[in-house]
Amino acid sequence: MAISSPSTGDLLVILRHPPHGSSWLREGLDAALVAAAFGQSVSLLFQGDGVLALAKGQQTGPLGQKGTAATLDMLSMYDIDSLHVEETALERFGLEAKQLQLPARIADGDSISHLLAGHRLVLTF
Amino acid sequence: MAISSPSTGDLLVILRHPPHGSSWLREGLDAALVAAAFGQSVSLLFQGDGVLALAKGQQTGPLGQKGTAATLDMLSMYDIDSLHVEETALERFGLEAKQLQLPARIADGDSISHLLAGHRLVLTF
Amino acid sequence: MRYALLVEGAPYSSQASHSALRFATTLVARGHQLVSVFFYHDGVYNAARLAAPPQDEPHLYDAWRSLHAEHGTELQVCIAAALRRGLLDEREAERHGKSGHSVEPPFELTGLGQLIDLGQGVDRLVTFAP
Amino acid sequence: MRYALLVEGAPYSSQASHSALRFATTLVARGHQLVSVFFYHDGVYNAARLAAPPQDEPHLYDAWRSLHAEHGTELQVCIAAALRRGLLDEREAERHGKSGHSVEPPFELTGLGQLIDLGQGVDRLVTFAP
Amino acid sequence: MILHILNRPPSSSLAYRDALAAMAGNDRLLLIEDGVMGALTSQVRHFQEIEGRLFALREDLSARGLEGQCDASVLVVDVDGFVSLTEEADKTVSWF
Amino acid sequence: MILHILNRPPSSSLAYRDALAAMAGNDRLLLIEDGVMGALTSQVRHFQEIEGRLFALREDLSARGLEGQCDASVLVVDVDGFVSLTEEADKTVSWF
Repeated sequence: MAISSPSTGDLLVILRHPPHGSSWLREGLDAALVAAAFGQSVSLLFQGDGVLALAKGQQTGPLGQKGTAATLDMLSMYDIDSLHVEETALERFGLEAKQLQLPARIADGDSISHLLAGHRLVLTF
Repeated sequence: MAISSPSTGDLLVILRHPPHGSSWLREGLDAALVAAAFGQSVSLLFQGDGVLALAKGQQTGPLGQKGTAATLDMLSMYDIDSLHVEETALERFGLEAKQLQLPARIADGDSISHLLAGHRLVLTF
Repeated sequence: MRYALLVEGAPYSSQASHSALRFATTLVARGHQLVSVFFYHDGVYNAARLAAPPQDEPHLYDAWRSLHAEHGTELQVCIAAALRRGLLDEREAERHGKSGHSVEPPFELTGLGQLIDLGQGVDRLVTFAP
Repeated sequence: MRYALLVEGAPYSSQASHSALRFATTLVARGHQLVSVFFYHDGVYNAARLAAPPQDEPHLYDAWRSLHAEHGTELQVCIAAALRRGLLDEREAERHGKSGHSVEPPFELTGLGQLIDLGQGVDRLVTFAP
Repeated sequence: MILHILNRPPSSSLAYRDALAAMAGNDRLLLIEDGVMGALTSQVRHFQEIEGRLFALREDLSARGLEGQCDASVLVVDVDGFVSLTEEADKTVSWF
Repeated sequence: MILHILNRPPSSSLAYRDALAAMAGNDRLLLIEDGVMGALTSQVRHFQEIEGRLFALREDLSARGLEGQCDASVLVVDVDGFVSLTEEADKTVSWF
């Protein structure tokens, strides 16, 4: 699968929180989906603990708490394919890009700051 | 001023959050005051960022947000004089015991675990 | 054994409520008694009677009510933490001259002293924080 | 310049609301326009109409209302984040079959699309998080 | 023996440091919620000093797809085991 | 130039690490709320790589009684200066 990865666009959503423990990740993904539905070009950066959003094999939480794995599958339906994942965070958790639920481009320090500079609006979650 | 410092009692309140940024510190102090008002023997441990609760010269926050410095002055009225402050946290912030708003006994690793073991109930804030 | 839980996280914002409910049903299934759940800090938002979560997500407010109905667990809400956050029962609403209320039984507004009583009166108090 | 603020912290739990209000009055005093404050995540709790803080503490709910009255700043609350947390205006309460409501004007429940619109339509969007 | 409960990961929060500083030699630490990220082989070094007394909640590992990456030195328990740990302890202390 | 805003102290949260990783060479970082604890002489080493571009909010230092312990390398601004920093920046990004 080809990974397109423009470092410019209307909105960059930075996802720094892991799934299940809080609603940050879900609320950040919701903001990305809404912007895409409005026709904006949206990029996602999974940074820090947020890279665990891309872990395979996620399930529902206690009491059937939904989690976010299913929402990730909707990204391509909304034409959000500019996905970036922080290299140092992957290394921190011993993850490799090929183990992820979705293809994402590896982002090092320089490419992260280029992502921020290249988008009109940056929201952190 | 003499510092009494029993490592046993009914309730140990551990205060790990600094003033102003959140309500944790105030809510922890409220729990301590209520327990003392009910006649229980209460100890406080200022740990981690919580040692900044004891910094001198605190003022009200934005819009007149009260802070907690005034509440500290009430501790002695409620006979809460078993105050402990984590040694490594003081060092982390370059603070010395004599710079603190209230006298508190320096607690190292062993004395902290003794405090926890010696109180019937431990609440963290 | 006699247990009490202290819940300090807002529902749907942190996992605290989910974890506490899961722990609650498990401890009751093991034959223990869950005397009370005390809500403090942002945990008081669990008592918001108008909560309307999406149908495909857990309904935490109803889950607390079920816990009370099935096991007699008291649902105690710190009144000082609740009032400033807009959680008032009918009596407090009247006392503050507000029309309408946001908390109703089985949730009850109570003083922080109840938490201290619980902490000393039960065998185990377990805190679920955000 | 035209500004908007994004507030994500619950009042009285984090400093986010205090900081945002302080920033808001300062930027208006400097001649800027504050178009809107958008409330998301736990920030939606700022819209709780029944808030009854102690008299010696800042009344954040009233402060938001003053901001609207004096400067025409819109107070927009993410409806999805609000409903699950028990913040319903009269219309949503009726739609969900609930008696009573917890949100009223000048706060208005609105879609997340408004945040995106604001982010692209103003010169500066500043986020105050918990 | 005290059961300590930690719900923050060492990869973003230093709450684990306060918990470890307060633990006595026979106390136990249970990782729950986002705290289970500390049980990964890549993260577990933060808890080296309490090896053999470090637990992680199975359901929270599974929900995150992390059960397979949990380090072998970590004692994995389900919620029933969580309740059991609170029975065995004199009291519990939560760190967040 | 982007203005980054951080409200967590490096003594308990690693959010500062994510902020620094995202900063370009001319970006600025403003410490507010509990984040001003990072401006103390005892803590400012965490921000060594952005010396000269590190700001702290005076009102939040004062409320905590920390204004006297703020490191000399930190640029202290009041809320008016905070607004001014947002005027000068292309956009702001908040870290928490």
